[in-house]
Amino acid sequence: MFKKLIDNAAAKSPWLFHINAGSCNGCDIELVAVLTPRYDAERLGFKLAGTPRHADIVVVSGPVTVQSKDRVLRTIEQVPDPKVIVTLGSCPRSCNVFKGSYSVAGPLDKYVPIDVSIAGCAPKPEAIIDGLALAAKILKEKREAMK
Amino acid sequence: MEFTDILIYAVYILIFPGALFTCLFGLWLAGVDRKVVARMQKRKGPPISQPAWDFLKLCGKETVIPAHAARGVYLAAPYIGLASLIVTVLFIPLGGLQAFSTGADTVVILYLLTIPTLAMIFGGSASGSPFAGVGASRTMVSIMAYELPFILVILAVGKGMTPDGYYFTFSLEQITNVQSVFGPNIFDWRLLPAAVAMLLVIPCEVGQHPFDVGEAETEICEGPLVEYSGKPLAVFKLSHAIKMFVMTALFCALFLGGITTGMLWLDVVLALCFCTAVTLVSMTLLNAISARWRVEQLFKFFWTVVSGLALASLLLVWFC
Amino acid sequence: MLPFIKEAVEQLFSKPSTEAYPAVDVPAAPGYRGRIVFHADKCISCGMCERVCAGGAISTTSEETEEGTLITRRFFLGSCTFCASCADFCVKNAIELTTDYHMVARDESELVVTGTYLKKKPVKKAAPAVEESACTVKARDDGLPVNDPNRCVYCTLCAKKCPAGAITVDRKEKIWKLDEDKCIGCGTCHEVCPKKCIIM
Amino acid sequence: MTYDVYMHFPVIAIMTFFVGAFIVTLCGSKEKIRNVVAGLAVLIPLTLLALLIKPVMVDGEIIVYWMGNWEPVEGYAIGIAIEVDALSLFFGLLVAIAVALSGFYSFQYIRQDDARGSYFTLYLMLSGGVMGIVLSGDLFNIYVMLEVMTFAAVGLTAFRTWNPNAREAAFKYLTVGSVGSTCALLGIALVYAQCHTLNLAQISAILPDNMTPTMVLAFALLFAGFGCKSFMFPFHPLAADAHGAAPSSVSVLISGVFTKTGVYGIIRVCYFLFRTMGNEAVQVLLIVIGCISMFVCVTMALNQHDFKRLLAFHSISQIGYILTSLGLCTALGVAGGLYHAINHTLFKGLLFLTAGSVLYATGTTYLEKLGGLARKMPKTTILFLVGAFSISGIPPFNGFYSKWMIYQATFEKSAETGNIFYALVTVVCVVTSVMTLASFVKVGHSVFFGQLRPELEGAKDPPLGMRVPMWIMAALCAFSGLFPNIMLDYVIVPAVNAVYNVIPYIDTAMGADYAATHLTSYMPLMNGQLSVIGAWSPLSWLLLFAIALAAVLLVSLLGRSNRSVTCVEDSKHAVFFGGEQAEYSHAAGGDLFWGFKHNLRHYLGYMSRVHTGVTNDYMVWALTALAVIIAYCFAFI
Repeated sequence: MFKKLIDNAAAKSPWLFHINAGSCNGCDIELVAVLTPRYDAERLGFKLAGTPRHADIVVVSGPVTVQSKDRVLRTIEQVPDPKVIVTLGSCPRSCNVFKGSYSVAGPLDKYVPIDVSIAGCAPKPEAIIDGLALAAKILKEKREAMK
Repeated sequence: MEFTDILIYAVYILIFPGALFTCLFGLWLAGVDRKVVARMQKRKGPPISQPAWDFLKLCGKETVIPAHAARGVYLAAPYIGLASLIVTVLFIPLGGLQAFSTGADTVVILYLLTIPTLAMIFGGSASGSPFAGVGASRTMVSIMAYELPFILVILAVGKGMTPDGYYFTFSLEQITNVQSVFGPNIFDWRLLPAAVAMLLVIPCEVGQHPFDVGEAETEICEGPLVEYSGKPLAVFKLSHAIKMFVMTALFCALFLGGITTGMLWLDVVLALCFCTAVTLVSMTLLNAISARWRVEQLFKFFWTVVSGLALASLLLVWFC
Repeated sequence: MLPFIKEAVEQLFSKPSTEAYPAVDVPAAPGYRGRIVFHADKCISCGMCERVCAGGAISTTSEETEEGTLITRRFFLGSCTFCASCADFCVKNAIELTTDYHMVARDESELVVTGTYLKKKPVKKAAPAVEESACTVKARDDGLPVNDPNRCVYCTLCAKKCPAGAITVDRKEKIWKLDEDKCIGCGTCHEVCPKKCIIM
Repeated sequence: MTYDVYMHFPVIAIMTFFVGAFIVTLCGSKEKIRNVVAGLAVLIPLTLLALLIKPVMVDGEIIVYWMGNWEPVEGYAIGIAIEVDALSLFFGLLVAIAVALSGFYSFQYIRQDDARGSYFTLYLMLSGGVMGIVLSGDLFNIYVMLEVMTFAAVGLTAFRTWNPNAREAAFKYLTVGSVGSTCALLGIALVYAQCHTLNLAQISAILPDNMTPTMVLAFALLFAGFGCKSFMFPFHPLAADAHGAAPSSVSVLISGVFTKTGVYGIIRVCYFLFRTMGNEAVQVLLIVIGCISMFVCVTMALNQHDFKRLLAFHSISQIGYILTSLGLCTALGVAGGLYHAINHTLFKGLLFLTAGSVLYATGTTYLEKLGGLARKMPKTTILFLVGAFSISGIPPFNGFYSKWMIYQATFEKSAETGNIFYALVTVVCVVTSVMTLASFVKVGHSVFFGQLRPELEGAKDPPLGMRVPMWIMAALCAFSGLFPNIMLDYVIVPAVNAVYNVIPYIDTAMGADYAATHLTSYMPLMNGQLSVIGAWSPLSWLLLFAIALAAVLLVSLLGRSNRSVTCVEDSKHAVFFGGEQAEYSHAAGGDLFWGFKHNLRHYLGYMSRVHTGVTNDYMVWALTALAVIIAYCFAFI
């Protein structure tokens, strides 16, 4: 019974850790907009965590620049299981307009498997909520698969 | 000791008002706090059960122990903090229901309340993270900040004046008894500044928003908790919720005690309602309307304004 | 402090301004550029969209069949900046950006919009005719551009790129006009013309 | 065991130390024999004094031993007396425990030093001197022992002669300490001129009735003299230097034992010889000095960067607690002060020994050069935490109980007198207590937690010989915190009774009815009843805590634990550093408590400017203090 409760809890309280991997700030602003009174992601249990150790969902924005690559990967690794990696906007998914730049090491899926991608440049807050809800669902699946 | 006595004590310690009830009520208070903050900010807010879900979720997470950590202290700290909080609850009279009359002493509670914070400080600094070091340092400064007004409040309440004359006591039981005869302390105008000071001490001791310099998640990655994950973190979050209950219950015992209806269970329910109300007034309102303070602002505020209020109360009680 | 407290307490007893989003769908504002829809039947395979795409989201694959070339255009939303250049440049309005913003995927394929159409094999004879008509216009002496109406598809790109605004193109009437007073003879139109029909 | 047998115990206890010191010197460099002799020399007095607990503490007997059987004739005591009442035995036991544990610790600890032969000679001389002071019944004898003790302590402070700080500290100690000794000698001379006797009991019987100006001066001089020995404010700066520079095992004695002789002297002078304690001016003097000592020294301690200097300032701060509590002149106050005295010896001894272990393992006590030792020295860390929690008054350790008694006593005193001053003393005590906690958080974080310095990889726990004395001290800390009733019944209450009831002491020494004939207007200074206005029962708390902890742990172990542990430092198990590769970055020592220091920067800056470290300045302080105390005594007594 407890296991089931805990599994359910995994979907009900996903905490985010947001990494800016060289983003133009557009997606970052939209992510913050999700926490504003109008969208209020907290009503679904989402919360921004201050450290990767507390996080369930890692939200990456930006095309993963050469400078940020190691840091992003290290931070993602520090998140305890079960974890879900979400790409916010087009950049981490495909490098977008920065494709082919000498200073870009992305896209992110070269290094880690991406669980959810949210498209948009920048995505609308509603789309972000959609994506996070999907991530929470995946989180529950991963939690159930543990042990 | 009879078997039934042991049973009653077991119920006291483990169920009501001990471990189980404390945890549940603490989580409820935390949930109410989050909900009402959200509503005050014109948001819908999370369901009241949200802290409970957070707790359960953290229980199911992996516990990563940093390679640098002093493992024993790192893992033991949260559990020691939680257990000492639960025991502290047993010492605070709750609407006339006092599980263990021995040890119901304001000074003892003042010291017992530092144990959970201390557990967090040492647990955090055992993790070996520099953020935790800064967080531990800041948390210690906030302890230093609130301790001065806190003891002044305790002395002001401890020396109350009744129509018969003075009384001097550190015993919560006696404070409650006096109030049941002469009405709650909060209606005594001389103790009003002390009550306001106490309302400001509560969020600082709990580590609630404007005064959560030690756990600032945006500046120092939640300070002492930065490396914690999984169950130990869950226990810390639970302790934080229980602290709200302990502090508000202490406030009720000091300022809102002695209101009796004749039925014990009704008194207890009433006391719990008071606890919730105090949470809303002292923590939620401040949380909703203010941004986090800098650590030196906090220290200055507590050693000047809040201590001044408490001292004013002490002087009023002494000389009026 | 007091005004803040007043505000907080007032809000406590008023309706929250939160949208009930996942439960109630909220339409995007008009003019929102969301998911791309590709009307494959309208495409004339001018390749404009692929050229102007900033994010490199559009790719084309072709397959030779008996009836002609089977052309598949693939729009990868995960690489799209939703700038609408492609739609803008499409002569045939074959590309459309809708207001649908639900673009969330677990798998890459969910973010791909494709459209396939058959490009019939051109009639063999027509080809030389085009070659011939290449010579119909001669370059002017004063160095200003001249348009070859036989090859021009009236894509308006020259008009858009002209720094002086000297060129006006009417797609419907198929008129290409140069304001000689404005033209500075920079040659941008010549450079950008996809059909290389502007001669200088 | 009859009186005839155990009446010899105190004198044997004192002599064992001196004889031991002599034999140790003869042993030369034969380490084994030397250790055996020194071990016996510290164990025998402990055993003898422990045997005296039953007759003195429980049965309330007072032992008088006349050296050479020179008993008083016709009401005049000519011979030298050794007189042991509960108060003397209380301090004697304190000394014996600290000396024995620290002595055993030294066997291993000073292996790293040269000149090991003279160490134990001086060590046993120091112990003998202290023991002589607390057990003596003769004022001049006390002075002689005071000098023996001081010079042995100076020698031991300069024991590490390669360390220039040690030499400097010893010099400061010598000069400022001699002010104290001189004051005491002058005071004794004046008393002798007035009373024509040096026997404590006889002076106490005939002195209080004739407080002439000469006696006021004698009182002021003796007060300042013993105050100097207890390093109270403003004699405190040399204590910091001396404790910091001496070997840790000696610091235990200087801070835990040596300063207690000053406290003992002040009790004897104020409560016993002159009985001026009933005078409110003397109470205020003692309380104000105590409060200033505790607050100034704790803020100085927060500023320190050296583990041992920090501990040294804390000793004075704790002495401040003891003096404040004694100055209240109530039964609860005296009990709290004495309880704190024994607790201070235990926890400060423990802390100095852990500091010694850190020094032994790493070669430094500088806070900025240490860090992360908890992984290398787990046992020392636990011992340190016990000591730190005890001194900061974290329940249920012993520091809490005595501090709690002091709070009760001060608040109760303010209730009795209706004076708000005493309530503010309570506030100062609590604030000092929380600052003590803060400075030990600083030490814990800087030395034992945080990141391990790369160069400390090789550090490891000290050998068993050093750990056992520390464990015993830790166990005593826990014991006296958890069983305060046993401590109160068997140790504190008899000592408190001895403080406020002087008649038996006089009568035992001088013959029955001596007090009644000479002390015509005798009134006990205070009510002997211990009354408390709150409640605290550490044992029941511990029981509840254990149950709650068990319940919490049980629930947490029910679920499957999925811990991820490794000693390999891969990126998952590295600390979060904002995504950067973890590098050495340990916020420690002076970097902590910025918000606090920033707000008090003017005060703290002033304090560190004033503590110049120049011997001349400290001499000026000492002489000013002496002048102020004399003037105060003439003005108000």
